[in-house]
Amino acid sequence: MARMNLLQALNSALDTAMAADERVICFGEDVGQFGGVFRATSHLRDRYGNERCFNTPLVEQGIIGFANGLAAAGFRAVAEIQFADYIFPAFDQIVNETAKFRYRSGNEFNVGGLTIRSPYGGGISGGHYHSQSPEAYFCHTPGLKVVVPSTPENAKGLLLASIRDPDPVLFFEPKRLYRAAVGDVPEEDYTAELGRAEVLREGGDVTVLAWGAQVEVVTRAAEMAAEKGIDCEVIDLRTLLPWDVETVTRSVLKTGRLVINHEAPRTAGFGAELSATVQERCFLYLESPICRVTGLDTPFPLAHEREYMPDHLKTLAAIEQTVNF
Amino acid sequence: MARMNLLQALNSALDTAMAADERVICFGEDVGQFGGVFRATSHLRDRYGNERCFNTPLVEQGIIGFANGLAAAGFRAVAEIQFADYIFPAFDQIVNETAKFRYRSGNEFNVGGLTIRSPYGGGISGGHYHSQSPEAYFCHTPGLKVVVPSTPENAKGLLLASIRDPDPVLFFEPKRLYRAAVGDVPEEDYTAELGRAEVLREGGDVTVLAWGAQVEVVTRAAEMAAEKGIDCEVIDLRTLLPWDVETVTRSVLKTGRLVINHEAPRTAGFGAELSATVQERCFLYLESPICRVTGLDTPFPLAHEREYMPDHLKTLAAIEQTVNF
Amino acid sequence: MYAPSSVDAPRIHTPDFITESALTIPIYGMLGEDGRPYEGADPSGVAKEIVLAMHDAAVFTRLLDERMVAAQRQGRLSFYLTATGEEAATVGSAAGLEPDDMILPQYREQGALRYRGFTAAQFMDQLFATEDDLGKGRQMPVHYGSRALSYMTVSSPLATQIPQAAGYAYGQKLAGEGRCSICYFGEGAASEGDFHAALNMAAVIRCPVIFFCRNNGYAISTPVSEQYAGDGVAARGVGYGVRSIRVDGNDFLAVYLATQEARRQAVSEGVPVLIEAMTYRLGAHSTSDDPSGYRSRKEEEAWQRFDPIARIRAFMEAQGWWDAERDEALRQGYRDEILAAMKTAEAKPAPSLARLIEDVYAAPPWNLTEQYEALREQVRANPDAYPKTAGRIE
Amino acid sequence: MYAPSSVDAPRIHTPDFITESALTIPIYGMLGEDGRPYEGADPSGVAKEIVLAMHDAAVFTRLLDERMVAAQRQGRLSFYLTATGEEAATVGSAAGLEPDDMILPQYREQGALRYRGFTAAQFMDQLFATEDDLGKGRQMPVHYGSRALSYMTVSSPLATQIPQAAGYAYGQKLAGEGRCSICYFGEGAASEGDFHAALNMAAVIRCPVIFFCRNNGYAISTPVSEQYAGDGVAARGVGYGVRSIRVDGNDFLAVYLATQEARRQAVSEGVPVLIEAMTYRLGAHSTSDDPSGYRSRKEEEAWQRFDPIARIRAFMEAQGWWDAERDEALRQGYRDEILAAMKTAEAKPAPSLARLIEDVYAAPPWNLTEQYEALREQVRANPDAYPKTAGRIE
Ligand SMILES: Cc1ncc(C[n+]2csc(CCOP(=O)(O)OP(=O)(O)O)c2C)c(N)n1
Ligand SMILES: Cc1ncc(C[n+]2csc(CCOP(=O)(O)OP(=O)(O)O)c2C)c(N)n1
Ligand SMILES: [Mg+2]
Ligand SMILES: [Mg+2]
Repeated sequence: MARMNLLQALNSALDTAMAADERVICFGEDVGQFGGVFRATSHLRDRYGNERCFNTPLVEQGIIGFANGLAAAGFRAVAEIQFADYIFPAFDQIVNETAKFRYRSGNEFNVGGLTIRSPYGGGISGGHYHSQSPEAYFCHTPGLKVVVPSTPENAKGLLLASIRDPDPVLFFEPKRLYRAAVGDVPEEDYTAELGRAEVLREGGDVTVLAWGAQVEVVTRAAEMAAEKGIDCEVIDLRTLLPWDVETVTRSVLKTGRLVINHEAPRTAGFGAELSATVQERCFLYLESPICRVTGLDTPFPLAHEREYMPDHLKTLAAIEQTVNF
Repeated sequence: MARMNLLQALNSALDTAMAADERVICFGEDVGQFGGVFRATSHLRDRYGNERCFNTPLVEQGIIGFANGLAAAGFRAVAEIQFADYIFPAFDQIVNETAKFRYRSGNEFNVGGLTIRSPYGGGISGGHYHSQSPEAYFCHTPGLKVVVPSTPENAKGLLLASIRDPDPVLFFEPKRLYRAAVGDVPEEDYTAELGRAEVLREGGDVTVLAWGAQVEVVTRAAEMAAEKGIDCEVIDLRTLLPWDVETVTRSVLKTGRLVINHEAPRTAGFGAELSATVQERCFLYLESPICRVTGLDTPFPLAHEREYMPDHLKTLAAIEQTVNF
Repeated sequence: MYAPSSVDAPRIHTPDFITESALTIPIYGMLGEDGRPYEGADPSGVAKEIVLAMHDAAVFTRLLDERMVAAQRQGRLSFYLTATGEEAATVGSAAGLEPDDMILPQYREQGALRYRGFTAAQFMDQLFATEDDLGKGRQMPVHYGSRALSYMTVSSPLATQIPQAAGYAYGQKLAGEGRCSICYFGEGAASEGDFHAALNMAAVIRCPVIFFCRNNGYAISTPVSEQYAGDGVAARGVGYGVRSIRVDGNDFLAVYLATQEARRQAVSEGVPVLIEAMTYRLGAHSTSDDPSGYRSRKEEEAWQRFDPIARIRAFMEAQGWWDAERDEALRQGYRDEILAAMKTAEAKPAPSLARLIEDVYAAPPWNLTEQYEALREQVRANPDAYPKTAGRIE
Repeated sequence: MYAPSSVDAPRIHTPDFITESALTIPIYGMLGEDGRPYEGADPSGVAKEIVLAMHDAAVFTRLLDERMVAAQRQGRLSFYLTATGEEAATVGSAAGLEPDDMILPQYREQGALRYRGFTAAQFMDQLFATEDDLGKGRQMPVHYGSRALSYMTVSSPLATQIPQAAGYAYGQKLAGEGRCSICYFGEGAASEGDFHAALNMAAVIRCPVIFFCRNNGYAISTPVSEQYAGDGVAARGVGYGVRSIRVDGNDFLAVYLATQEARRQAVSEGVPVLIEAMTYRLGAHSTSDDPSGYRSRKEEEAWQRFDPIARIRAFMEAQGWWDAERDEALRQGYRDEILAAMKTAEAKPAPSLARLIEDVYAAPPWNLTEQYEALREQVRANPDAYPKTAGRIE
């Protein structure tokens, strides 16, 4: 065990993966000598050489196109997109290519070796283009897996699992926690299972669901609710596609209430899918409407970032409203 | 009034728009002399000249980038993307640029004059890449409007309204109906209001909601249900963003039941948003779970297209299940 | 150190712009229109067996194209797309490679696939989406693919395969087995952003990939004059620092030799190479297209004269390697084989229902399993509505 | 008719590849390192007032950059990005245009904006996201924009503005008012697919746009040697059939004259033109960056010697247009003005809460109205949590 922040945990995961398997290749804008603008790939070039960790030209569609080809050739391509806001030029390569590669070829070819890492989310005064949470776009795309860690410990385990998973994975890193989240992380090689949610806090009154950086926010809201005598069950979804329907519905069948929190705009965010599916499965058990606490239906703002964010206060209000419905 | 198929109605709308306003400019791959691979832009080049209706090089990101610039310069840019499956290379220009143009500039600049037309949907043996329904991706993007017509008559009115709307509009055309849907269409200039759903059939037992080519499918299912004594209220959503929450919730408050049909894969499709919002607003009135009849969570298949599609039979089964819950 | 102001580039003191005339790109050709080698062109580097094999594959695909267009007109097939007129470009280049070099096609390269040995039955299984299709019936006709033949499955979105080829080739270089990739694309697809990404990345990262542009004059209805304003696609290579050549794309020998040389450089030096093959799409874009709306019969007829098969046949006959009798025998044999294979494929069942949810992931997650269960019940309950699968649900 | 095999391009009969050495691109320069005109360079075409105005704008932004980097270090500002060393490229080119030509910037073109007349107060309102910011406080610092000054609001996603510039310019051409657009981008951004799309489209559709590349050696940490393998960005223009020039980007006169000539050709002939200005990013990429991780002090110092402001000042002094006293007065005046403007801006309130949901659409739809109502209640109920807006809710 070592104390690490979330970035160090990710760096440790990449280091571990590259040491264990020479077919793991890391690349992206500024990831080589510089180690990435957030330094997630620090030292990897020195340790594994420029052939296995390198800068690419500045072209996201090319990075993912290249990564698809490299993965198809049997490598474990780990591509970094510098900010999730800049993943959209690669959208075609991800949605039309990565996601459909195995299916369209009848499994003659696949890009299961691909992992796309990208920092996402707000709370860093980043405005429109350094704050977005684009996970819902990818969750509507069969063939992809979508993973979002929330702590240094699960970040390392989930990233190692993603790199080794037989399917392509989008791995969104909560950059607000890069340095803010610090915890004990095993130094050795370990994986955390994809597709599993984690119940962080058991409770009987209401289920509160989040992922990534918002897990901390809802946990805080749950603590405040506890002071008011409301007993929240807090779930960290961790994998969004495919998501852990069993853990979530089991909880809602127990509590009868669900509050979902995400940073992305409300309309057609991933909260909508969770809400729709849970009400299909728990209909007779629901005691109040499933409630979403989300970003607004605006581009991500700067001056009003605080007002925009689905913070602990809004979450607490939603919890109370849900319980008192 | 004239008998027109849906393509002719669209062509008539473009012709009307170009005749009325010389700032309407149409372009895209093969839209010039050839009139588009589906012929939606037939004769426009001859009538309005190559400056106002022209072929572009084969590059969707460029087409929409160019269109954004042209719209910012005060023109009504009507860009065609040959198939909705090929809109993804332009995703960045649409999601990061078109959608945020007005907001990010504090309304110093806007691309409200932009309309993006694109044929979408399955049922034509088009396999993965000539069948997709990508509307949900755009519905998660504040700043865009998303419109889907279902008949020749509303196609013309909605397209004219979209071209003249002060906001950028994605206009998805149900290509399965291009020649199959025929109806009376006014020859003169008229618009259909954006943001309004249409109640096609009144009924008290269950609300059935669809858009585009699926309207026909659910109508057929409603007729079959009627024979079994189930009285469906059928709604054609027409505009997906912003959608007509009032008409939909009014209906569900009356019927207590909702079946949503769309062709796109289920997970995180736009049906999820509709379901989530309706259960938030109609919770106490719902008598059975809101039910989604959708495409499968696979890429769009070829040999098994029929099996994949949310057809009238699956819709009928869902209606019965919902009513008999 | 980066210091352009101090490099010894020539200085000018008036603002003179350079134009495309700064660069002249010649065309590499071996055979004239009549199939006779140009003066100064030495065809002895192309072995007889290679010439015969190229011709053989070209004739096969020409006949396949004819047969399938007819089948589509008869309503037996939903869609087809010919490569008529472009056989020298696709077959000639495939012949210039090693068999386990990777091919990343656009969609009009049935010639290359045939050269690698794809059988009539394999073509038909894909075209008719039978249960034996390697692609499991999931894609439209002509979306072939075969791992055994190192032929990446066709994907409709244009140009996506170009940066993929760079990545694939980089993997081949890392693997160190002396292989390379070839990536085919049309001059239309070369307008996509992915083309730019690919050439630049391949040059910077040094990937052993041959970018092979089939410049056939049209992208559906769009002529090259509305596709680009420069001197074609080869002129772009220079800007990326990628070695480039323009070749007569209707000349089997020139395409073969250029590709062979490109391969040698790509593999031995670990660099990309660009080949632009000037050719012409003699047929419609696809069976959904009608070229009479955008080009003249006269233009088409003018290009008939450059028919690559006729030219190579004249060359073969002049060498004494070929005659009318052999030609007729070859053609009749293929006609029969193709027709028989088509009939066999037409009689085969579609892939079973379970294929619908396989291969989305390595293993289906809960949502797909549930959707499949529900679908199976649906098909069982309404067998008439789903005739392809109702008979044989597992 | 399209018939490349029959055009009179030269024929070759051996597969010889062309390389970038087929094309030599000179550098257009007027002033030497010391600020003295080269032999054969005639500076008389640049009026005194233009030189003074360029120098003035350059000094202003140089001082603004210094002040704001300091402010960021003091924690008064979240982010900043300097253009130090690149003033000749941005100011010189803006000076070569007409005031109502459209500018589509990347983000490092404060020089061009200042040349157009953006005031210290306007800079500060944007940087501090005050209620008077033209952008309504919605974007990070340095994302300036002004309709009045024909300066399109900066957008962070790289290269998106390049095809937009083509479209904007096409509109200008249709409007027939003799205007053009200029589009700035870095050599890093030129690797994006949008660059390729833009140059090709502008050439084919014939748009009067000046593509202006600031080649400053780096894209954050990535040096040009890892960005491209060809001869820079100008070499690409030829492939698109776009007239191109490479210019010493630290030479005000050369940039000005090249841009003026480019504008003339763009507007009179309705075509795009590409200018590659060779320069150097003397500072960090932004205040979030530390260049010591990827380049040497020595390299930076070597480039100090080409400082464009020093060179133009030497030129001005040699002409008898400038001296130390005037220089100090100018600088002190701007230092004071900038500091005062910063203090004023710091004291201003943020935009009111209602701005948060405005301008997403021309008019807010129901979902935004509802979300705003709920938010207003939320802020009212928890004023301490939302100090920027709680005080003044409408
Ligand atoms: C991204 C994308 N955009 C549009 C299309 C539709 N489309 C299919 S083929 C084609 C023309 C391609 O022309 P070219 O690359 O020259 O190849 P050719 O057909 O001439 O062999 C177009 C526009 C597509 N398949 N993918
Ligand atoms: C699409 C996109 N990808 C990545 C980034 C992150 N980014 C911001 S600036 C930059 C480097 C740009 O370099 P260059 O174009 O040379 O301009 P310079 O900073 O040198 O002026 C990068 C990678 C971005 N803003 N947009
Ligand atoms: Mg072509
Ligand atoms: Mg740069």
